[in-house]
Amino acid sequence: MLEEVATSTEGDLVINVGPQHPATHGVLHLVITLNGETIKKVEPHLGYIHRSIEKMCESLTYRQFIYVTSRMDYLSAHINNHACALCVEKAMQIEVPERAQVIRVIMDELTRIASHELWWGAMAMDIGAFTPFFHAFRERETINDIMEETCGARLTMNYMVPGGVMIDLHPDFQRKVKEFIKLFRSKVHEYDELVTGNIIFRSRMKDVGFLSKEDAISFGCTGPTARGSGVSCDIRKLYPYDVYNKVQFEEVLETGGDSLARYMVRIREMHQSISIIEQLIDNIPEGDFQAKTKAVLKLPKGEFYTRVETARGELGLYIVSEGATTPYRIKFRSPGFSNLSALDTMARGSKLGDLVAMMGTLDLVIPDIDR
Amino acid sequence: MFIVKYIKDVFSGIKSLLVGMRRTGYYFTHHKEIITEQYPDNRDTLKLPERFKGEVVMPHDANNEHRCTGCTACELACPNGTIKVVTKFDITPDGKKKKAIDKLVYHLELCTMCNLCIVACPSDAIVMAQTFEHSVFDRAELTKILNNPGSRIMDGVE
Amino acid sequence: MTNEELKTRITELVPSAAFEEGGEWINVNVDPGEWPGFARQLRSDAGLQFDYLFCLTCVDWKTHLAMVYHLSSTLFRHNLVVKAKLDNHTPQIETVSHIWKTAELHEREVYEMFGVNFLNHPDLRLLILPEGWEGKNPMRKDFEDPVNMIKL
Amino acid sequence: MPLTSAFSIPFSRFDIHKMWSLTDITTNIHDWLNETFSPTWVLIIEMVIAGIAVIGLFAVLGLVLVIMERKVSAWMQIRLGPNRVGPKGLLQSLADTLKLLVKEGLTPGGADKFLFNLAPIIALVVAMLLMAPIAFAKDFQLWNLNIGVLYVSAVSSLMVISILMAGWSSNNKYSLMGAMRSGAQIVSYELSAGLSILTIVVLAGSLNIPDIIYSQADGWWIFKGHIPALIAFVIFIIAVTAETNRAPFDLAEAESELTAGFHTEYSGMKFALFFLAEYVNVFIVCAIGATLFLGGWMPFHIGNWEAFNHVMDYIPSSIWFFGKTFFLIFVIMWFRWTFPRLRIDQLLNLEWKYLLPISMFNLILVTAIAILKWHF
Repeated sequence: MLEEVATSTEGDLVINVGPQHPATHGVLHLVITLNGETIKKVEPHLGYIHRSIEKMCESLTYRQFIYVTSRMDYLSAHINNHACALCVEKAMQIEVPERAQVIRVIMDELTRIASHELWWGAMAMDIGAFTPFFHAFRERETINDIMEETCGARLTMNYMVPGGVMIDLHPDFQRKVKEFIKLFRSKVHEYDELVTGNIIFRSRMKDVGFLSKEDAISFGCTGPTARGSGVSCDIRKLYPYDVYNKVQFEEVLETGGDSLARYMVRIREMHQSISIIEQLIDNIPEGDFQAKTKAVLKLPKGEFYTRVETARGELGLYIVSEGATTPYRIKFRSPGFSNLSALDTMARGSKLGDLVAMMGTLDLVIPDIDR
Repeated sequence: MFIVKYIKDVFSGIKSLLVGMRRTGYYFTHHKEIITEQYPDNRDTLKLPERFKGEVVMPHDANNEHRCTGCTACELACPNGTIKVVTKFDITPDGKKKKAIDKLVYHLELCTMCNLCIVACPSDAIVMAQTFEHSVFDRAELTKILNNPGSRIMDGVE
Repeated sequence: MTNEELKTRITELVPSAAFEEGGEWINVNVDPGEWPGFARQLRSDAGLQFDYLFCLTCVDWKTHLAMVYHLSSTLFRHNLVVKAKLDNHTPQIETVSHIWKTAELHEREVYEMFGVNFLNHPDLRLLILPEGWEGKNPMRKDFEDPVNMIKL
Repeated sequence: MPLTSAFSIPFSRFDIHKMWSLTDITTNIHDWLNETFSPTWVLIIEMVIAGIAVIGLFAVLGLVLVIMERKVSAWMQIRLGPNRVGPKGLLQSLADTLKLLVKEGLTPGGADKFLFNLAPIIALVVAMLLMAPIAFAKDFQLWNLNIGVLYVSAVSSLMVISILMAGWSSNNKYSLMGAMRSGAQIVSYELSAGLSILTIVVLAGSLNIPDIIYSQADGWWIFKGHIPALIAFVIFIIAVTAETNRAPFDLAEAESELTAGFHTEYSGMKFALFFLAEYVNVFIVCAIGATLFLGGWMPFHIGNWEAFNHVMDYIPSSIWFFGKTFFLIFVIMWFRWTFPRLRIDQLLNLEWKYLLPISMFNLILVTAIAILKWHF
């Protein structure tokens, strides 16, 4: 039956989801071939928000190019900046003070929670439940306030610099983060009540958008998308950077491979992030927040590759340096771009309503895909 | 047993729905949980953190003096070409020529509030202000000259 | 496998492979003609099993183009960088999208940004650039766009 | 009722006749018109009065329900909701209506213009027709039809025609898919809605709405009819939520999938008519639910609590009716702002695998109860 649907072209209905569509959360354009309600093919058309960040970076110095990466995956802005700082430090062999490392990891994990909160609300909205969106934003706003107090901005912080962080923590930072952890713990059961346990939600998610382990690897899926299929790919565990090798946390793995598994991975990851923050927040060592660096950074000639774990998966940063103050070529291996390529395989044969659920659990951020 | 499972499914499903309804019902009746901020009304009480990056400004003291030496460090640090330093030569009382700023042109419309210029400034002449309501009717109004007319450099700042 | 073991194994597979020193991972330079067979062996060889292509890109060196493939194995956790020099004027190389499915979208991106022609690619069309794009490939070093590119 | 008898049993248990009634007013008006005008004119004048009353009720209901929905949703979402126009934002929906009135009503180029413009009017007319047999208060009804319940379920199924018409004529694939979904959905869910209505018809032994209400003078059917009546009530609420295309069954307009479904291409007043018709439909199905299961305008009585029952009798019947109806509307809104949306195949599974078998079995049970006179 399914093969019949997949091969016949009669009665095909081609609809455009996007570039302006409530489900795409941005300017993603999907051309969908349908047979009735059944999806035969999903074809992404990109480029509506392409700013050619890679080309832009070629004319910016190693201090300047970091701020641009906040605009890629704007929900993991800290982690993108972290990747850039790490790559420059690795190339120039800058020793980062431990205080800066701990601050960076705390900020990364706060960002990850904020990103997952937004994903949770937005995905519930895709499925048709509007209320969780506002409940998620209540906790997310608290994180944004903390960020604003220390970094001076809510979304595109530009806080990480080569050698450490730009400015020391705000005196209230530790207290506020502890308050947030308390708030999060007191509200997190609502997520289960409103969405996770709901029978309508579970039946919308179960066995929808199946992605096998082999496909997940072959499509280069990373982050919660791949971990939902049982692929161990957490860069924080495999190639620890900064103080990730000093904290105890668990790499969340689910074996279902369906939308529900990907959903559960993210929900459980929030708890892991909270636990990482709890371990670090009382143990921020005293010392410098920034290593002494030269005013003008010049990377040695060569090629440098850094991998970090953003909220969406593995972000790779490939710098080709010719020994100048600006990079010769920069490539951002963004997690969203690879995750998106799996959408067609996942969606074939399911209903149009499922597509929204799959896109929700892929957690697509369009500027991250387009760059 | 098929029938038992069927009935169990129905009841557990209804229970999960009622749990959700209890949660929304709780918020429906507990209005103190409301988190809405009535933004334009709370302007007077709205307090932004002192580190908030809203706009680059150049503070002047009571004698209309600033700390900018015109070294163009900020201009070089800026990734977007937001800042343009126009220098002139002042004649100091003892007859020497001294470099000073004529105008420090700041293009707010190009600024991404990345804070790199503030970090780069060796004499702390520019800081970030906590303003955020930047909308104007004419784009030209966003191009600002940061130093006040007739201002001069503070004594002792090199 | 350690880097040394990888080197010996790869030399066995492709005798003409040239290794580049420096960097944390082994860099192998291969001839574009040898690449399809080499790629298949990298994927299927029992001791290598490079099943995860985590980055595929191209670098414009003005005199030539260089395809860069970053490979990893989720089983053995070893990494490898494969490079292939391409001609500047008519760059073409065999696709690897049937070996690593992620390459399909990445190759389309490289195709429009650098103009590399991927032979036997199932669906080589513009992905990011608007339909009917004429002119040069934007990520090439000689690309000029006086309207949209602001020189600082 | 003679005065003496009322005094002889001062706290009669089910003395509904003492309740304040609108009959006197309507009879007085009718008599006065008959004295003044010829019978033909009387009929015409009465029709005009009824028409104005319905349109007025329509407009007021639309405004009230929209503001109610917005406030309910806001409070559930820890927001304030509309609070700018009028006292506490109560006039917000009036401002919205004004905005929609002055907006341009676009007709897309490729649309079937006649059907496109006809569809919202049909939606409105259907909603208006449904008003006729509803008893808004004691003895206050536009048209006392002896098959009132049947009339309502028959006319309400015409709603799907306007949706199909809108979806087809818009020349938009989203609209078409929304309309097709809606067609499948409404046709299916009418079955279980009809079956659960039938359970009450079986218990009450009449299709006439006042008869059904009077049969609940000694207790509402939801209490008298044991558990089967309760099951029928739950199924009725689920089915009418689906029939009126409300979340979690709003597949016809599922905005994250189909942008706005069948009314994607509608704007201005044409859109407002669909919007209004949706809310009036919600009101009507809730009114029917209140009438059948919760006793319509019948006050709430508890066994032998004479004093309590007496106090209840003094609350006007229209307040009872609207109170119950708005409670049901609130429940339906509560559903909407809590639950995610179902998928189309799950929607149909729910109907054909769960609701329909349960309601059929339930109907048999109720029939047995009615025949054996097991109900109270």
